[in-house]
Amino acid sequence: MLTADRADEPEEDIVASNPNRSVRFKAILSSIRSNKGALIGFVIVAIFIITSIVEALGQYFKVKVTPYNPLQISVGPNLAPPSFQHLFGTDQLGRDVFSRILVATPNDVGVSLAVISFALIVGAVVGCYAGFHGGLWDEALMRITDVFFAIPALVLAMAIALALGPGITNMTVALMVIWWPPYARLARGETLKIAHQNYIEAAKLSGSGISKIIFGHALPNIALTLLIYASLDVGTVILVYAGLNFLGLGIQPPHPDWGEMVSSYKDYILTDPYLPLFPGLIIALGVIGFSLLGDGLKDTLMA
Amino acid sequence: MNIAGFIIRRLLLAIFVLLGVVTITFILAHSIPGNPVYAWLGRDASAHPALVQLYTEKYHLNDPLYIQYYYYLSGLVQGNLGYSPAKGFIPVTQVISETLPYTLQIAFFAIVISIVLGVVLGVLAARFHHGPADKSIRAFYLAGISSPSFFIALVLLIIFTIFFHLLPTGNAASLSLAVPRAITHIPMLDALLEGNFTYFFSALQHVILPSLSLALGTFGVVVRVLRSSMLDVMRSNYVRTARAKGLTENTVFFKHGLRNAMISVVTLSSLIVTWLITGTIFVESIFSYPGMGQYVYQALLVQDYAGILGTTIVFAIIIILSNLVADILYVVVDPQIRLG
Amino acid sequence: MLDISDLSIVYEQKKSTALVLDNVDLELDKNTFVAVVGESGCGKSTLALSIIGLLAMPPAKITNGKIEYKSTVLTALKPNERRQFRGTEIAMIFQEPLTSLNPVYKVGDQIAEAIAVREQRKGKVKGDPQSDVMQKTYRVNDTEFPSRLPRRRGGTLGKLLASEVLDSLKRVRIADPEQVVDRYPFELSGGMRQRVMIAMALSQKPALLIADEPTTALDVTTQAQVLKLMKDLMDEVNTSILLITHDLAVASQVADRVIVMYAGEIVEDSNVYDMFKEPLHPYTQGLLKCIPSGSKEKARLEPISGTVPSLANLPPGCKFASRCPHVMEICRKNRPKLIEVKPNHRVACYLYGE
Amino acid sequence: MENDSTNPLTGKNILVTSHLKKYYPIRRGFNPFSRQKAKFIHAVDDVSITVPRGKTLAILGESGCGKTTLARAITLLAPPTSGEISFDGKTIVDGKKADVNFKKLYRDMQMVFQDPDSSLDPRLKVRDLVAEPCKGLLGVSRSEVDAMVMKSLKAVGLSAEHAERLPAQLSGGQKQRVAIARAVAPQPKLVILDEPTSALDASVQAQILNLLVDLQRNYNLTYVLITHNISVAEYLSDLLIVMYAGNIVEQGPTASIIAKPRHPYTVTLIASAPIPNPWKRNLLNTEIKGEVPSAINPPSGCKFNPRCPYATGVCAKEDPELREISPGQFVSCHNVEKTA
Repeated sequence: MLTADRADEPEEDIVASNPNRSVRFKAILSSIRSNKGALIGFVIVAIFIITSIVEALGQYFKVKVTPYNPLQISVGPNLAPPSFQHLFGTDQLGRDVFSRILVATPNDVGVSLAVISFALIVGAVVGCYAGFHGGLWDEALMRITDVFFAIPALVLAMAIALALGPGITNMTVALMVIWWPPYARLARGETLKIAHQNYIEAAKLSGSGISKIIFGHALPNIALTLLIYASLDVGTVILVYAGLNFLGLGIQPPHPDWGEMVSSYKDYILTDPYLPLFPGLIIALGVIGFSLLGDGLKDTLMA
Repeated sequence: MNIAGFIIRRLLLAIFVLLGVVTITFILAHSIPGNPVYAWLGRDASAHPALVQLYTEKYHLNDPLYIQYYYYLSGLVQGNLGYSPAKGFIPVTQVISETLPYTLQIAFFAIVISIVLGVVLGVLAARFHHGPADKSIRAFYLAGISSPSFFIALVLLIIFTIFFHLLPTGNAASLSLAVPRAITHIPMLDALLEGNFTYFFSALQHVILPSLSLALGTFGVVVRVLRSSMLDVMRSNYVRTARAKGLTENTVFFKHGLRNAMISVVTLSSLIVTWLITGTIFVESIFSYPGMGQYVYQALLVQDYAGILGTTIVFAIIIILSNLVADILYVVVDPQIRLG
Repeated sequence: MLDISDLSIVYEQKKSTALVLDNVDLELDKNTFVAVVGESGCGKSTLALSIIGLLAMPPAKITNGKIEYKSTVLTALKPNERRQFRGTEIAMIFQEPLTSLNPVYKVGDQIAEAIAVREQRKGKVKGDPQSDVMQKTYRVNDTEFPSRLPRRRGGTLGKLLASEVLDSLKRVRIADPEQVVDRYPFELSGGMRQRVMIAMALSQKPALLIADEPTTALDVTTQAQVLKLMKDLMDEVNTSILLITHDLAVASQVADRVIVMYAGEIVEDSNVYDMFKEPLHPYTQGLLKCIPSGSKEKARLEPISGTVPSLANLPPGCKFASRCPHVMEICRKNRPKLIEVKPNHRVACYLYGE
Repeated sequence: MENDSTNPLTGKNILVTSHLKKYYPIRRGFNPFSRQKAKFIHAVDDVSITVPRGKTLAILGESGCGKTTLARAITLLAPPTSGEISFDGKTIVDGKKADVNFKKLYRDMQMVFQDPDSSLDPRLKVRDLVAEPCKGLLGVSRSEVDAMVMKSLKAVGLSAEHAERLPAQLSGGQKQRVAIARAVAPQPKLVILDEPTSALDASVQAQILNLLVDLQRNYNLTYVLITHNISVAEYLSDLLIVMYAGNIVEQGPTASIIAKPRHPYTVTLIASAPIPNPWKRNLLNTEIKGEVPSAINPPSGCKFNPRCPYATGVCAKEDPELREISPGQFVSCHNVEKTA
């Protein structure tokens, strides 16, 4: 039905839409505003990002931005239930759980965004190049990604972590190494789609070389698809990173992390079930935020 | 392209991919500073200098890398994945063969639950899209896919075991029951074959929570993809043709829409398997289920490197096999691939 | 047979409302080949979809008028009652023959499904199909009967279907119909697919077949074959054809009557010979002058100047006024009505009366 | 066609191709047990054309006849498999090798594509689209580029105001004007028009055709027009080539072919083209058999023989040569006297 509708839609209002980039950015913002899910996601993501910036600055300048010192024991009674003094209660050592969750935010959000940005950039360039070049490069890329697809990200990250040793930097590197292949694959597919578009041929006839075509025509035109995929994917990185921390491969105690907190508090589940639940809920909330935002962007921009 | 040719091609590809996986684990094993035997033996290696000496010679670790690669490969082919310090230095292959069947049990039920739940809810969401049913289904699956599987497992544990005492946890079946005689080596299947229903039902009770925790984290992927591809299909020209024929909306939806939309769900199946398999690491350790996932967790705690690399290869084999099944299923549902 | 009176349809978009059909007034008779001609965006596809009842509402909305088929007001029916007219009374084929056939079912099964719909309705509907009773019967017995495709051709129904499917393929002059029934759509060429679409539509014995640009995606020689087939079949199966096309030349070759649309309105309507002997509306005249004939050395083309007005922001007067070489004072103020200026020749233009 | 057609260096002919072939390999599934030979699609099979300066040569044919492949081979977007191409007195392709300075070549040879939606990068403004070939090919200063952009926009009937728009803000006709402006901006000698009006409405098509005629006169352009539309070919071209299944079946002056087509396929093609005349329903009065053959397994001998009303035994065996049957008109048919 849509094709017929479109065929019959008049060529009106052509001038009114999208004159340039800044207006296009405004259009994205307005489409977020009109989509309830995207708006909720946007708000959640904004809260997480602002919190992590504030926390990171606070840690850098050694300013106290948490209600309590997250590492200090016995700021309250041990295993206190949630209250106004301790929003999420205290743990077995009497540390404030809320402060610990806050201080872990820049770690989790930062690692996820760094991994996604790396994967996006490397994947886009590699995939686009392979898509255009074809032949051996393309074949090599496809086979490498085949191999990476066969190993679960978490398991490979575990193995790399054991080889390099645990820690935030090593975990980030491990995740970056395994995260780019799907992006390369996606970029390659999208490139193949637009490679048949005549504007690529027209660019060749205009004397543009392959790098000019990749950076001038191909990447800008596949960027939106990749960005939307990436925004939906941030949640997955958060989940996998939380899993690695749960397994004790990420940040090392006494520094807190969401996944690590769930892991170390899970033994108190019989007596104080809220202890592992709060960090778990925070992880879920972050992932939901990015999912809603990504879904909303997909709905409004791809339609 | 005929089906046989297609499957042969896929098999060759699978072997190639497996070789790639093995190469990666080889590189990882050798990227440990110092003698890779430390990786093979774990951190207890230093306590056993004689063993280190033995393995260094046996695997030619002082020789060039390509010779080591050859011995690594031949060791793998013979089923030698090293010895597991986490399990008192018994061979990793033995640990895997004891624990894998339990993981397969969980994975099987998890796949069934997540596909059934995913397809039913996906169809409902697409049929009543933008309605209240669609919105509540969306909230439900978003909560599911956004929660780490260890979190879902903890929540289920609290609800079903601690508050309501509904389902047992710990172990694969009641410990008072004898494990059935190994026929297929998968205990629940063996119990059925033997007619040992007491064991089967006990095992079923123990398997529900772990597999439900896994399924709740993955069914959302099915819902999401099925819903959106269903909506796409319902806008397609052939659905318009079906409507023009005068078919009822239900016939159009199920016969012309769903069949085509299911193709995209098939492509998802390997992704789902990957997620489920990864999830067993958390879920089994939380429910103390004696599967391979729990072994991975134990191996991590003591840095049992041989165990980690061995299970990595097994995980990869499972995923490669599930990809193969997905490819074959794809051929079955899409005549264009079958005949084109 | 079909009577459309004062039909107006708007597309409601977020920011604007476009009037895609503007007071369309049209009667179709039995056994005629009518072509609706117009350029993209003139509303011809919307008209076709609204007749068969497949227009997506929203965004489309009927603001005025009605469509009446054999004394039933289609536009007043509920969706489920409306469906009973699709296929067996009014059938439709579409522009893209590949995407219009379901890729996962064999073409024979897809035709069988159409025949099954017809058989089911024949069995259940008694009495005068125009009476109210029929509508009630329809409503009561609303379960669709083959819930799945009759894939195995056994049983009475199966045998009936199998022979009818073959007949319908033979009717559209497909070579090797026995083989084609077991083919999937992607195994057939574009021309074959469009023949299958026609076979499927005609197997339901509709009184009206709407063909929405059925040959636009086809090659010239295949287009000729398909158009010829449609023309031949019209008499064979006793149906009317409403051909939607952007090509005046195609219309002149096959149609008995031609309707020219512009910006959501019918501007001219007459039998094909009068239309091409003496086109009355300046738009029709302009369109004919646009068709290149002969070489550039002989004559320069005379394109219609300007562009179609935005349907969301229409001028008060005649929609063609800004492009019309004969524009007058009144054209910019009032909108001309479609009136019969000669026997069976209607035109909406102030050059002719009023 | 002309006496000097064998000698491209006399300067009368801007483009000469001889025995041009373009084969595409068919990608089949990799099957190590298959003994099938590699197959090729003979998209363009032994095509020799000559384009005189300042004239328009139309290549007419149905989809899959190889006309677009021919255009892509000439522009070296898809370099030919074998054969020679001479352009503007220089050999650009000799046998298999294409050894050419692309910037120099494209300065003189440009192309207008069928669908302006796909040939204009949706993210660039009209100004940047038209400037791209000037910058890429000519190496002139920024202000000169601006001047050239404005000049060619003016030449196609667009104003400075259009320069700041994106393609999505233009109507179909305006988009095609931009595509033409872009092609003529570097002031080429030859422009290849690939179905320049087939995506446009009739009234817009007339505007574009007039524009093309004006540009040719003002800039002394040579056109190679690829089209399936006989009336467009008749209107624009001086010389006509009719292609069928990768071969030239008829070539000569447009007027004489349209007036008296001699190849049975040309006869069919012209008879099936609808003309706006209800008293002359040629389309309903011609008998047309069959459809365009598959490019993978074309019929032997003359490729039109299974559909040809005049086919004799020899037609299925021997591929007919192009023969001159009247001054300048060449036909490849064994039984050409039957259509006289």
